[in-house]
Amino acid sequence: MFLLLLSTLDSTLRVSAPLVLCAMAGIFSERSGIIDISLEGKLLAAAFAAAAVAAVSGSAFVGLGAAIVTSVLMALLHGFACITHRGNQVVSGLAINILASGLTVTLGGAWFHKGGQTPTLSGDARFSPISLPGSDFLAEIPFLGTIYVELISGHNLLVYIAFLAVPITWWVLYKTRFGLRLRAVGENPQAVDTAGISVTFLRYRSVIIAGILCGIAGAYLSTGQNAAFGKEMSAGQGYIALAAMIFGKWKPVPGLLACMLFGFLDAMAVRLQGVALPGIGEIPVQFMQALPYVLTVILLAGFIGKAIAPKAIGRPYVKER
Amino acid sequence: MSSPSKALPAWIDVGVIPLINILLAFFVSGIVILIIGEDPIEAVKIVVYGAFGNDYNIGYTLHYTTNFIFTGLAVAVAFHASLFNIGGEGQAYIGGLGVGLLCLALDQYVPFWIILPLAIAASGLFGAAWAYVPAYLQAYRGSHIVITTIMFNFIAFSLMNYILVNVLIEPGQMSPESRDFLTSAQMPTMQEAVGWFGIEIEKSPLNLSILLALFSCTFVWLFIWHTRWGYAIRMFGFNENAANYSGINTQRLVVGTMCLSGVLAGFVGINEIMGNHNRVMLDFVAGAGFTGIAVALMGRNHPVGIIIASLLFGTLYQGGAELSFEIPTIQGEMVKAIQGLVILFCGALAYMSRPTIERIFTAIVESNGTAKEQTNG
Amino acid sequence: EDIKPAVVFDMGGKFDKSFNEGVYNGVEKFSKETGIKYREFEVTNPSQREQAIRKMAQRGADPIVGVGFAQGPAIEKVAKEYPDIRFTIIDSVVDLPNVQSIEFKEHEGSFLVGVLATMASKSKKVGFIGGMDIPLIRKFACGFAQGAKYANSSAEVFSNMTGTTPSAWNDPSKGSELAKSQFDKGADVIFAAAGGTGIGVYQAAKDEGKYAIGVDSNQNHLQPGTMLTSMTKGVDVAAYNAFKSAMDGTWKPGKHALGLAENGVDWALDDNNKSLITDAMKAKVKEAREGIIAGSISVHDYKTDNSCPAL
Amino acid sequence: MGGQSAPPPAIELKAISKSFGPVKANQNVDLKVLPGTIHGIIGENGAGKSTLMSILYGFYEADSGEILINGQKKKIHSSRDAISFGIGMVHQHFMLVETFTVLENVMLGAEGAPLLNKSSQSARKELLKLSKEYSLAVDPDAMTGDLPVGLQQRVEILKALYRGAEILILDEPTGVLTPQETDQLFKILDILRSRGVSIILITHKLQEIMAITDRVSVMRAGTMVSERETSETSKNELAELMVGRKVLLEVDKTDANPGEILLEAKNLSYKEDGVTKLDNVSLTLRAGEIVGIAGVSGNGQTELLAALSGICPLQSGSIDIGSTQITPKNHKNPKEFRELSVGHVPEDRHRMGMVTAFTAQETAIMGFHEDPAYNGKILMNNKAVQEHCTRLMQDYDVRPEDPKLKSANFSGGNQQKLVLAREMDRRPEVLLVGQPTRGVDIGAIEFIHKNLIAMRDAGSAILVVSVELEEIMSLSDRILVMFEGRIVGEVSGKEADARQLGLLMGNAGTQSTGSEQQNNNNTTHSEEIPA
Ligand SMILES: Nc1ncnc2c1ncn2[C@@H]1O[C@H](COP(=O)(O)OP(=O)(O)OP(=O)(O)O)[C@@H](O)[C@H]1O
Ligand SMILES: Nc1ncnc2c1ncn2[C@@H]1O[C@H](COP(=O)(O)OP(=O)(O)OP(=O)(O)O)[C@@H](O)[C@H]1O
Ligand SMILES: [Mg+2]
Ligand SMILES: [Mg+2]
Repeated sequence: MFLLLLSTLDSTLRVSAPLVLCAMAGIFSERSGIIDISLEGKLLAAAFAAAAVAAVSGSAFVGLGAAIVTSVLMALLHGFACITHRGNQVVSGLAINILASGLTVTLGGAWFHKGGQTPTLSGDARFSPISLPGSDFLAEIPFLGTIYVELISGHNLLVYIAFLAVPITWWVLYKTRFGLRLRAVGENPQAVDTAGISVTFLRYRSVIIAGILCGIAGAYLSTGQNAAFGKEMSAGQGYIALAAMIFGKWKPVPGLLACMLFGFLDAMAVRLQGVALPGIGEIPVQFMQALPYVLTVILLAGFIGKAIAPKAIGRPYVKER
Repeated sequence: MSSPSKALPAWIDVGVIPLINILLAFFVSGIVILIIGEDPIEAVKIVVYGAFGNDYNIGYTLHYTTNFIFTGLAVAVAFHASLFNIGGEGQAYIGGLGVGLLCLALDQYVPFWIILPLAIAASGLFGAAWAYVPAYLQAYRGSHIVITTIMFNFIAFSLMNYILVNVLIEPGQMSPESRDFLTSAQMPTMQEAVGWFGIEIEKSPLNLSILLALFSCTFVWLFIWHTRWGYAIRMFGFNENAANYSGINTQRLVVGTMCLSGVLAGFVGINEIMGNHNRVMLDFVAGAGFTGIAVALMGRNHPVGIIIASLLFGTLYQGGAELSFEIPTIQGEMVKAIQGLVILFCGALAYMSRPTIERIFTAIVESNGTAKEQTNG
Repeated sequence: EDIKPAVVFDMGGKFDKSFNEGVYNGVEKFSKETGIKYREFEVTNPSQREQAIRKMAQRGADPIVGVGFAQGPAIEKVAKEYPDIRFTIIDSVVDLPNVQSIEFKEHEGSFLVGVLATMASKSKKVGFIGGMDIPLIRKFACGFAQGAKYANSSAEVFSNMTGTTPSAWNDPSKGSELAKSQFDKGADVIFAAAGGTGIGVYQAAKDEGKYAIGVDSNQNHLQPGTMLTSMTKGVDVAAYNAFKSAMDGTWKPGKHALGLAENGVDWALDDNNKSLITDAMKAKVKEAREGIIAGSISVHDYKTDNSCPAL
Repeated sequence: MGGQSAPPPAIELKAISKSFGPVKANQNVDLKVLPGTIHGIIGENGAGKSTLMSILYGFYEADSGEILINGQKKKIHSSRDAISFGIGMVHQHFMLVETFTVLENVMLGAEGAPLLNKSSQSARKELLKLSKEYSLAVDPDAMTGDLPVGLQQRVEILKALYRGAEILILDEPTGVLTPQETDQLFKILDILRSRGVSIILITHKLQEIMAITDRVSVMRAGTMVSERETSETSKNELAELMVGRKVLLEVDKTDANPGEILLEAKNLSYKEDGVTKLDNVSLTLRAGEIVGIAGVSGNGQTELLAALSGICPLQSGSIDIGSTQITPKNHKNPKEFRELSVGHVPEDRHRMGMVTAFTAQETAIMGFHEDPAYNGKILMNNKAVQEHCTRLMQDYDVRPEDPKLKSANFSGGNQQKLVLAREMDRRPEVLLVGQPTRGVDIGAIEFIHKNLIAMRDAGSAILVVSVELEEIMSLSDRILVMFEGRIVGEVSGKEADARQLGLLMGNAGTQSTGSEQQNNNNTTHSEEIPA
């Protein structure tokens, strides 16, 4: 039983890792006032870039670099549309998502002639599990040792990065000058402008950070969790992350918890398959799939506390009315 | 979208600029095609022939066009109340479910001319129902409709999936699809329809739903610009305070507008389920809901514009299918990429070219002006 | 007779390293041998199937091979419209005079790999991971379970399905999660009949140092060392024959069920896995195979009564 | 006086021009501010004052012209430049992040180190030091959004001082303040001046100019029309300069003869997220009288209009209109209020009164769009609408007389006339008017006032809300003064005098030195009003 729980949590970590990264990305972007439904697109594009480049170069790290570059480029496109040209942020995000889902397959198909898939990666072209120091002898210790070995240790680098991203995000947002200004620009850009800070530059930096984080998440999908890129690989995880971010009220730690919750639901769904729960009976997989979205809607409806978005979110900054 | 900074004549704002944007989108698409080592010109030829080469292809083009008119109108109507309905996909999907359930329930018992009105009602009703919840939450609980409609798309997929797998699937059938409807629940194809007048054309999924689409366009045009309800919707869209001041019940207005939007999206079900597949199946909307956003943006939320834009996307879809058929290196997804670019340039970057055009325009005007003065002097 | 053959691959695409890819290999072999080009199309969403098949027919393609049960309804529709074009549907039955329906006795092949699985397993716990939850895949599972229990009546078999929609054929992440969950339950050999999803399963097995069994094509090369074997389905042969027979004029409509006897299904042994297959295993699986062909062993076919005693 | 010999002006603007699309907000504006002085700028709404200051502060960039600071030519591209040149600004609309603490707001943009923990400690010290020095007490950890406007303004001033401003710009700082708060502010400004800070003070209130400034410049329609030594000018002269001709503060009107009560509000109270906006307000409107509501803006006038016109539902109290009683239970929406013959000209035409994207004719039927006169069974009768609009434009002289022109493209005054026309043309028994002449030029003002009085004489009851005391005094037969959501006094229009009203508006029954000073001004003021 205990082991089953462990393994469920273990897979929760694996599943929620990309969600966490994307959610943090979303927080950076949206706290600066830029709606970011393009998480999905960045995630997908990055996953493709990582797998493709890793396949060619044979190095997972080169792949990761490519993923980050790609994702940042898309973030810059988003910024160009929303910040420089004051375009509608939702429309821009949507466009990027559709563009990504189209381009990845188109380019992949032309590049590898595998109908949009990339070759299967192995060895150094993937981020493989690393067992943390001391796993071997800690394994002896009954309870904690098992947890350490089974749960904490034995994930790939990117998972650890994902969970490190949370405290870092928190620290940047609340403990640094940049964070202070970022939060301010999401609430009242005029105040930031009149304080002598460039709203544009500030927001660009925010979306770029979002790009970097999504890039890592994408690399995780195709070179960590899996060993190749497949079309529509992100499968809506960007949207789930968006939901999680809102669920976490645009704050890092609650955001993390939301991601873990959604990841846990997923992990449970896998293990509950065909298992009839006492009293409830067998839960339809579709119900489990829909749950994160349902929960988020319920939250948005203000039934479990209100999620208040940054004041200036979605509104392009215009000096002259 | 960012609002125009300076007044330009209407024909530039609704004519020239969208045209330039669309051309930009195609230009970039062309580059992509070059990158994957194919000849864009050739591709264009194939697309155009593929879309209009013969009555069969035209049939497919118009069939897609019909979907896009529905979803485009749906997005546009909501836009006029400054509501962003990203839920067209889900609403269309559920609308189709409505049609399906009705047809499966009645096709043994009653004739077509009874089923048709009921089916249209069902598709609209189900679509509206799916728009109702996000609308209600927006109006009465202030939850952001963009997010809720996105969520409802996913919920719709799970729901349909469940119903098909556990309820509608035909016993012994492998794929989660319902049984085929009897002819009494099948929308006459254009082939049959023109056949009644003794005209011969190839069989294609094009069916009489396109008439419903054209009717919807007229309806929306009259409704938005020539009725008091449309007046209220536009007022609310431009200025919520003014709407309150005028004594409009804005909450009811939000819900009503979104439901109308949902109805229009739901009609996709008529075209696809009743007109084309004649059975309930997975994913029959195939992105039409999202394309609707591009269509509305390009069509400037006006039925005429929407018809033109829908035709364009119908061409892209059908021509694109042919393209991947003729040139296997060009995946069907290429169309998606183009679609993304169109949304980008016509939506998010709609006013990128404006300042330049403004400058050019004013330059021209001034030069004319000075010219006149000289002649006067 | 010079023919204009065509093939319509299903979702997952001709490079799913599995079912569609098998067909692809078959038709490639054909056109290499004969130099005859063939038309092809990969459907990317369900509403394309009919359009693609009809388009082939319009272009005067003949014969037209439809890959996968999902194309059954579409083939049926179009075949009615073009009565003098020859259609071949793989994995489904369409009862028309101009349609050749090819099915496989997957339960027999699965039985054999089931035997191998149990014998290779230390924990005597083996797992099955299916793609989309449909009778056809349960047929795999059921055969596999019977084989496993045949080799060791106390063997325990876990069975999971990836999903209920076509996307379940192409979800490696889910596959690897399912595999890991079965490994956690103690399984150490997993048979995946899940199209592209299998890739994730084999990967997981590799990462955890456990065994996996491939499906449809010979997938032993995907993860040499941890791929115990593959349950090969003669889809390549079937597709090849469809074209070839059409060319020779020996093409026959009607229902064909290919099992062990017809070499329609089998288990794969090659350099990648010969080190993993002991002689004892060879012997046992040989015995089983002969038993099945001779009829002394009867493998229950899930689809006959949609139930599986062994699971 | 002493211009030449003195050190170079702290600020010198030369030929500044700026336009927004069609609107020429500033045209060749010159301005000199001598160091260590308080320099006043006055001008009508829309004269271009804020724009000019925003340019000096680098918020907008001027289309042309140059800026000298302490004699040197400077380019100011952004507020950052302005700040670095020692310029600080307190904006007409505060530039504060409401979800931040006072400290965070003050630090923002001047944090120093990239990491907060250190810099915030030093900032806290500095902040406390400043607030002591200038008696600007405010809790550094208070959530800014929760502070009353007076305190928020202090935060703004502290922001400027924290950045070491030697030149301080205040844009209509007193608009939101009570006389007492105003006195407080002026004391602070005095201290600053004595410390050598040069201050630019923008205001509409002439007595403030007289009270505190050393020099004063007057703007009109985007241009700088003249400059005076405060000691050598008078309110009247300034008033004239401001509007470009002798001010007619009196409107010739006969005495009212009030008839029966048309509207009676009893104990209206209204809370908005916890904050009391209306506090037990009762009033009656009789046929044939104009009742004026005086008060510093933000003391509940907006909510009062909203309540009386049905825009925000009653929370407590009741409104009797004719025989109908409206209570929280039996609420009526604005449409139903119209049907009860209540007209409403909102305070802010762009926010409520009109839809700038609509054509004039669409704007002309707002609130009446369901009237059968404009509708067929289903479709609207656009022809009828157009005819209606054309008639309004003729009767109320709205120019250009083009029903199809976009409402946005009418000038402020004409937009206002269109709105008034829409509401007055129905001859409502009760007419609520907010800021009848905001942003409207003199010509239009007289026209509007005449029409209001004509309506009164025709037997309507009219409620006028205005921040312009003169307007209230000249129009009203009865004047009610609002303060913090309460009605704190009633004066008959005839014997109303600015002094008394000023006191009531600040709720200053108590005689603080500040109000003394103000009284004197007011006295002189009322004397100077030409008969
Ligand atoms: N950002 C802007 N965009 C367009 N027009 C503007 C903008 N700011 C001001 N204007 C216009 O410029 C003119 C001057 O405005 P400004 O705010 O400077 O006047 P003001 O003297 O400050 O008026 P008030 O006394 O009401 O504050 C007005 O016609 C106004 O409508
Ligand atoms: N938003 C706008 N869009 C287009 N044109 C405008 C806009 N605002 C003002 N204008 C034009 O600019 C001119 C000046 O506008 P403004 O409101 O300053 O007029 P004004 O001088 O205040 O007129 P009035 O004395 O009637 O108030 C107007 O005549 C109007 O035609
Ligand atoms: Mg101003
Ligand atoms: Mg004006």
